[in-house]
Amino acid sequence: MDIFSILVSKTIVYAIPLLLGALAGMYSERSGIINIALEGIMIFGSLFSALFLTRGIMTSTLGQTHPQFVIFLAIIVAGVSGGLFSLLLGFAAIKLKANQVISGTALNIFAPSFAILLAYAMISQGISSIRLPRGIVMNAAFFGIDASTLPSWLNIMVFSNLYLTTPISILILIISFFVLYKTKFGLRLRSCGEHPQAADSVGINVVRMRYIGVLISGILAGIGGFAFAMANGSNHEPDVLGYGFLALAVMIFGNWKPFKILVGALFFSLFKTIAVFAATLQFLPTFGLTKVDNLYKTLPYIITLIVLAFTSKKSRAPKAEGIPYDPGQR
Amino acid sequence: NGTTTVAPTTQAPTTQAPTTTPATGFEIALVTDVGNIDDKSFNEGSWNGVVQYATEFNKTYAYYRPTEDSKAARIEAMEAAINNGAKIVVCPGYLFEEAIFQMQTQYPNVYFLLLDGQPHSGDYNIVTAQNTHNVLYQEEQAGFFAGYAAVMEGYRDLGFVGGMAVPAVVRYGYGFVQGADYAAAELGLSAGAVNIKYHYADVFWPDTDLETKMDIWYATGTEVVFACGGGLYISVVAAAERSSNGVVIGVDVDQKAESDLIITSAMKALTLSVYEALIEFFDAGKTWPEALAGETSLLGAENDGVGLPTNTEAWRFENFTIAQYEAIYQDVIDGTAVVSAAIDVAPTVTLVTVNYDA
Amino acid sequence: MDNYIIEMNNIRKEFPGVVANDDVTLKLKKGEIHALLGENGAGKSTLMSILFGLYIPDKGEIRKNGEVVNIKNPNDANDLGIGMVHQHFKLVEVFTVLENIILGAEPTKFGFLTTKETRKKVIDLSEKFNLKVDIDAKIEDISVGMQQRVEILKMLYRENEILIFDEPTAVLTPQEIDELMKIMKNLIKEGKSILFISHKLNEIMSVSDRVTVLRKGKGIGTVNVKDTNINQLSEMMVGRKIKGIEKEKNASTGEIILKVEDLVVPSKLHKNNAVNNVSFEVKAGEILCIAGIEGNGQSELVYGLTGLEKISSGKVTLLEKDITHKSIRERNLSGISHIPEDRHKYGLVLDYKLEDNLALKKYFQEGFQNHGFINEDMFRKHSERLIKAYDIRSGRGSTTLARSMSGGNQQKAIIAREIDCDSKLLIAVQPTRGLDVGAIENIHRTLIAERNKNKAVLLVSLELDEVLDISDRILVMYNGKIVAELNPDETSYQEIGLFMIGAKIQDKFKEAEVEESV
Amino acid sequence: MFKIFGSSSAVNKKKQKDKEYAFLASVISILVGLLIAILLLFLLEFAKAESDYSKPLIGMRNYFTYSFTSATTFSKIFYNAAPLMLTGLAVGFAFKAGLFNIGATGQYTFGAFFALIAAILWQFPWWAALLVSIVAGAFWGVIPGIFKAFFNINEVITSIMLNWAGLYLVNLLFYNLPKIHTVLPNRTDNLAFTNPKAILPDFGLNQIFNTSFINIGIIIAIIVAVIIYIVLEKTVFGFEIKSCGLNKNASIYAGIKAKRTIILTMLISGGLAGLGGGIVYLAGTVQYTIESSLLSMGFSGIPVALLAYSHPLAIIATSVFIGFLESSGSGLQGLYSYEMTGVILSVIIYFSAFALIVSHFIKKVLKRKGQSDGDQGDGPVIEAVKPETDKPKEQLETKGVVG
Ligand SMILES: Nc1ncnc2c1ncn2[C@@H]1O[C@H](COP(=O)(O)OP(=O)(O)OP(=O)(O)O)[C@@H](O)[C@H]1O
Ligand SMILES: Nc1ncnc2c1ncn2[C@@H]1O[C@H](COP(=O)(O)OP(=O)(O)OP(=O)(O)O)[C@@H](O)[C@H]1O
Ligand SMILES: [Mg+2]
Ligand SMILES: [Mg+2]
Repeated sequence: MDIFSILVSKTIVYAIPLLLGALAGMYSERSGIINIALEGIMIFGSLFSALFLTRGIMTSTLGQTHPQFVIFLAIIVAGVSGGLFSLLLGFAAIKLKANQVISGTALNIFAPSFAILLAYAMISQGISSIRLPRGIVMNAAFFGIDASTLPSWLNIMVFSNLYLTTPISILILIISFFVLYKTKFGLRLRSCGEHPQAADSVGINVVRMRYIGVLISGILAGIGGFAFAMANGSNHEPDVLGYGFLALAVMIFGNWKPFKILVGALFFSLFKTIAVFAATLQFLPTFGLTKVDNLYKTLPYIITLIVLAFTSKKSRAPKAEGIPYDPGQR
Repeated sequence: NGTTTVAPTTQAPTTQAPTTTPATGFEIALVTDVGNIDDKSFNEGSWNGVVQYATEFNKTYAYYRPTEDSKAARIEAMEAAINNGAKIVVCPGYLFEEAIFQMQTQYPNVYFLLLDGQPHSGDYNIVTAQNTHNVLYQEEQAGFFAGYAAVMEGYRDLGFVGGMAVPAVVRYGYGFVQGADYAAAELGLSAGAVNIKYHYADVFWPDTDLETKMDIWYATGTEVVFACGGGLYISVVAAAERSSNGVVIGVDVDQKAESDLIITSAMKALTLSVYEALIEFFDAGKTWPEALAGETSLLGAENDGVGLPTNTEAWRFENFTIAQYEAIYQDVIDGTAVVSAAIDVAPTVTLVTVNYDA
Repeated sequence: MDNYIIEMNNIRKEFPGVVANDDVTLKLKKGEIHALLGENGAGKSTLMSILFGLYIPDKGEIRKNGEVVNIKNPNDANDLGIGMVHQHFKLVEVFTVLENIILGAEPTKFGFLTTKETRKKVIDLSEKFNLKVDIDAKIEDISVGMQQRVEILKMLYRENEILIFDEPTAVLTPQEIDELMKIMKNLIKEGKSILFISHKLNEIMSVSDRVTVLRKGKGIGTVNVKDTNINQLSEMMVGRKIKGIEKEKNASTGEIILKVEDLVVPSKLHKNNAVNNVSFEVKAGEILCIAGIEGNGQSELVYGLTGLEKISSGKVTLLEKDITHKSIRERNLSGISHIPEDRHKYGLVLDYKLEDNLALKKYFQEGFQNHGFINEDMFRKHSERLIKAYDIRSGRGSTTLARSMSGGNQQKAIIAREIDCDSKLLIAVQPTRGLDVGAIENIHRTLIAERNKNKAVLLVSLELDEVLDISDRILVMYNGKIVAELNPDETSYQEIGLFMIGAKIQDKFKEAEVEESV
Repeated sequence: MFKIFGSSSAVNKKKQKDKEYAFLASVISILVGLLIAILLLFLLEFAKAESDYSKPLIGMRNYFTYSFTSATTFSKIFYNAAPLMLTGLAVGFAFKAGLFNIGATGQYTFGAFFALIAAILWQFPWWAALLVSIVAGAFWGVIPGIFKAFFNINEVITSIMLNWAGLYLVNLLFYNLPKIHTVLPNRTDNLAFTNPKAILPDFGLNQIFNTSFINIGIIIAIIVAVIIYIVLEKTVFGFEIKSCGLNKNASIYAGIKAKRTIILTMLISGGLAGLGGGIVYLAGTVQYTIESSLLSMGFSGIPVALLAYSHPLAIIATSVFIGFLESSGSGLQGLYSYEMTGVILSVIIYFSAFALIVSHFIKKVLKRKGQSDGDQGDGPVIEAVKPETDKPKEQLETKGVVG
């Protein structure tokens, strides 16, 4: 029972960064800008929020008295830093009309080295791992519930991995749905990703919309990075272990649609968790292999591939995605 | 008695990128093993020793990171250090054995401190030149004490997580198993009463998969896990904190500060040994004194090289007493309790059942 | 002194390498339909784009009701009540009609879309001007005609008073064209003023009050329609007299080159078939023309014949050889040349040099390559020859990038390449699309010459003039089926039009249907 | 410089001009990159508690002199360059066909590990082991090609997935082939002892210069680069690859088997990356150790290709240049941490990402100087970085499905 609870809570906690990352990708691609820089942006977000938490704030009285409030501030820091960083992509891709995939790749190469370097500068030469403060989990006590009164499976499932980022990203998901399909902004954003000339001809400022798209993308990815940092445990190396790229896959998997993206994120996260479980509990065959967990670790990736293969027919990317907007072009 | 020794509590390496220009150079150099300086393991431990000495006696110091994990790159890094004015080069880890074998003859008036290894050309015929001093640690003893303590404390479901199956880690692990078995015998437990889950994580740093694995271990009855490999203890501690009643055993240095759940730490005098070696080196006028030149010192129970922390705030056992600990410590010294240092085969145990692929 | 609602004075606009508009002046009276006439590339779209704020003029001023206005973007234009139906529709395919109409002028409450009133307003408008649209359909699912009506509704919805139509009739059937003309007259009655771009003189004569003619970016002059005639206009437009092509009939009933039996090609857009049990033959020495409204399966038919798309059933025989399941290359080699409908998508590798593009169908043959290595001299010789033979004009001859060539010359290059293959069957899909009168003439001559060389020519065209001018036999396609076989000398615009919109089906094709349904 | 690499046809002034622009653009990007990097060093000083502004300058001096201080540091340039060149070619070659092979790292890992299997388990000589590495890399590279060709799934996603899958598979193999790590549990045995003839020949040069970084890897890499150049520019296959990259539809229309071309391209691309892995691990220096994160070498190929605009011969130059920057990284040590190299590199790359714009800019400037060559703006003939205005979407699009 507890095992199952762990499975669930782990699946959720690792789905969150994927969800945020994929939603981030969705915003920029819906505006017509391919954002392959998610990885780098997430790294940035995780870096600055983690630094923010460690550099005094958390040890301050405020941190002691209202840890979750400080976490909230950290989320904002993550968003802002991610957003600012993403503007580099925006500048290259929108203003300079550079190849979007390549500019994004550049940011991906830039982020990790810079992160380590900054960590060195901020903490100390040679120290890149940032120690996240404890007590950032929203445990039962936080909700004024006495954990002992709960059945342990429930306690584990709900509270063992509940961070502030989880409810917030659920909120972001729902808001995103409405923004995208129910608001003027969403309509305009999508039109820029589908047919910028059309948008322009009805007086929509494509360049501005695309900047906004990229900016939102950066903000969400930044928060996603922070979500990863928290899921990743109390000690954070400024790195998101390829989750940015996985988020990209999840986005495509989710067909650039908010709730499908949620499904994709959970799906992937579930298999990733199962892989670890399989190796540990050996409820799956070992085929007489040593370290068979390495085999199971490939599962999430292989399965995602297979699913993509089957869903590819239906998948439909924003039409103008990846093409710099040039008003002259008919 | 040889108990309340070893090493300051771990703290983030107190390093500053030295601001002296290389004109004067950096006198003390450390070349990192695989992984970075903050690996919470060999690099960090020995670096702390360097920093501790250099700041105390204000010497210039710096560390160098090889560009790749190869003998050639290590040599390149050492040469870079030497060109930057290094008088002594500290090399943490057996991976330096072949590199130093070459360098010690190539640079006869540069001095080398090799931790956890002895120079050879790859054929394992040890040749230690006069400008080299080696330090080996009897991790198996430290692990032995940890395993013994855990069982004596009353734990029956144990876990061991090693960073990688590298000699030092394996010695810790096998020692841990032997200690548990020894205690089981002493308590007259029935065969199979004590279970040990045994696993190498393949990382020396926190890892999400490992953390999940630990969650499961604790959820499936494991009471205490010996987290043996650099920073990976962080994942173990995180899992323990989530679990209802899991605890952790730290490694290398007294990690009590890291978490209240770290009931003890299997320590070896890494930082201290570096610190002391440097004192010897400089006191002898920037050369190895007779006693150390071309020698290998083996740090174990005899010379307080290994042990558990016994200072009151670190001693978090309830049933297992310091007296019991000192007794077993003595037994190990005088050989009543034999701890095998072999790493090629798993230790033969009588009572505990070990799952080596958990 | 009449009152002009819009005056564009001495407009100049330059693009890299081209002067699109050179000191052009255009004055629009309130309540008139003002036609803008000119060959391709004459600068019509550019001039209108300037009025609509898509381009900023390099020189010149724009006045509305006498005072100078400064239009920096479509918003400004919109605020001045200027709206435009673009030559290439500017509609978002995955959006619904309604979404497209409100886009950019969305009614909202607290940023949330509120479509209720809008819906009503749009429906009212479409009834008032009888612009029939399916308001909740996605653009990608509706006909070109309806898409155009959506564009018009976009303007009306924004209550624009000055309406620009850029080549609105190019994509319409005669019936739809008449419909559009009525609508335009209606709009005038409602007090709107219209600017109307077209190549088609008869249309201009029929609706517009005045005409301004552009040639090579220069304003040639403005005339009242009632004081002029088609010949004068065409002369103004082209700068010389154009003589129609006289195609001497050749009564060759040569052997059958292409035989198509019960061809079925699935559609990419919808689930039912794009081409549905089509059978016909093309004989040597004839130009068989497939007429029809865009999107009735002509393109898919050709894709099926050339192998660009898989067919689900049927048989294609070329020179007694069954090529139904042959690869594209095998088909080409066994005697098919293909002038594709989209020269940029299929016809050319825009970033290849002209010589490479000209070798695209030959590069793998002995001489062009030996042992897998490319023979550059051969490429060069070959392209020099074709450039000369077909008078392909370009900046740097063989080494010009196709991208930088003019539409007309790009097309010439393709035609040269295809005809040079000397295949028995030449499939030409809208070979004159978007080209000017001179170029069109030229291409028509080439096609007829091919026919006279006893080749079989399968021509797919939307332009009825073209169809009637040069074909020997006409098949009309509607909704994936052939609905009529006509003789160009015995039919008329109107008749073809009726078949095109499916109002009529010839009996023999009806029977075919019955049989198949039994 | 790029003139030498000038395109096939004899008198193609325009193309050459563009190449000059392209070259200038690269140079400018690099210079700007370096400038910013130095600025960054100062900023870091500024951020520090006790700043010492001489440090960045000394650092930079060391950085640029280091590689010329000894035979070791000098040969290191080419030691680094060889695998960079091959992974760069892998990426660049795919770019030419409009594919973005971000999976080079996975293919590299495969090549590396199977080269070692061949060397240690099968006792192959070096050249045979290299062939094995090519096959292994090609195998892992072709899979994204197949997915792209038959399911139309974007190769970027597929290769990202396969990078990780590949890493874990290699780890699995490692553990289940105990004979390749008999000495130490987590690293393959030293070739010098298990199979010296599998080590790339160095003609005794390492002896003479007392280093370990000299081997024929760089020569092999250069030869391969030239071959790739010939394939792309002089052969029918290359013609087909490029035309598929530039306009897939037109290629299909012309009878080119696009699916086949895509698959072959990825096959070759993967093979190149695999060879890169082989060359590194058969150098007799590094041993393969259990990895828990992707090897960076595969990714390093991307900037190499970008800076070279995917031109095979230019890749020789850029890989040597980046090899130099990397080996120089050690020159910063003591003063700066090794990661500084990464920062300098990535800044350069960020600028090279829109080098095209720079080249347009240069073009304008030169034009104003009256060297007009009238043409409606089409950039240098560079697939990798041409802005994608009205260009076939096959070019580097990152999306699940081509419409
Ligand atoms: N975006 C552009 N960039 C460069 N040149 C352009 C652009 N748009 C138009 N031109 C040039 O301006 C000239 C006028 O183009 P325009 O589209 O206005 O002609 P047109 O009269 O509308 O032709 P058509 O009848 O085909 O629509 C063309 O010759 C073309 O070369
Ligand atoms: N974006 C552009 N840049 C440069 N020249 C252009 C551009 N678009 C069109 N042209 C040139 O404009 C001239 C005709 O313009 P136009 O676009 O009308 O050609 P077209 O093929 O008839 O297009 P359309 O389908 O709009 O009629 C050709 O010389 C074409 O090369
Ligand atoms: Mg036009
Ligand atoms: Mg046109």
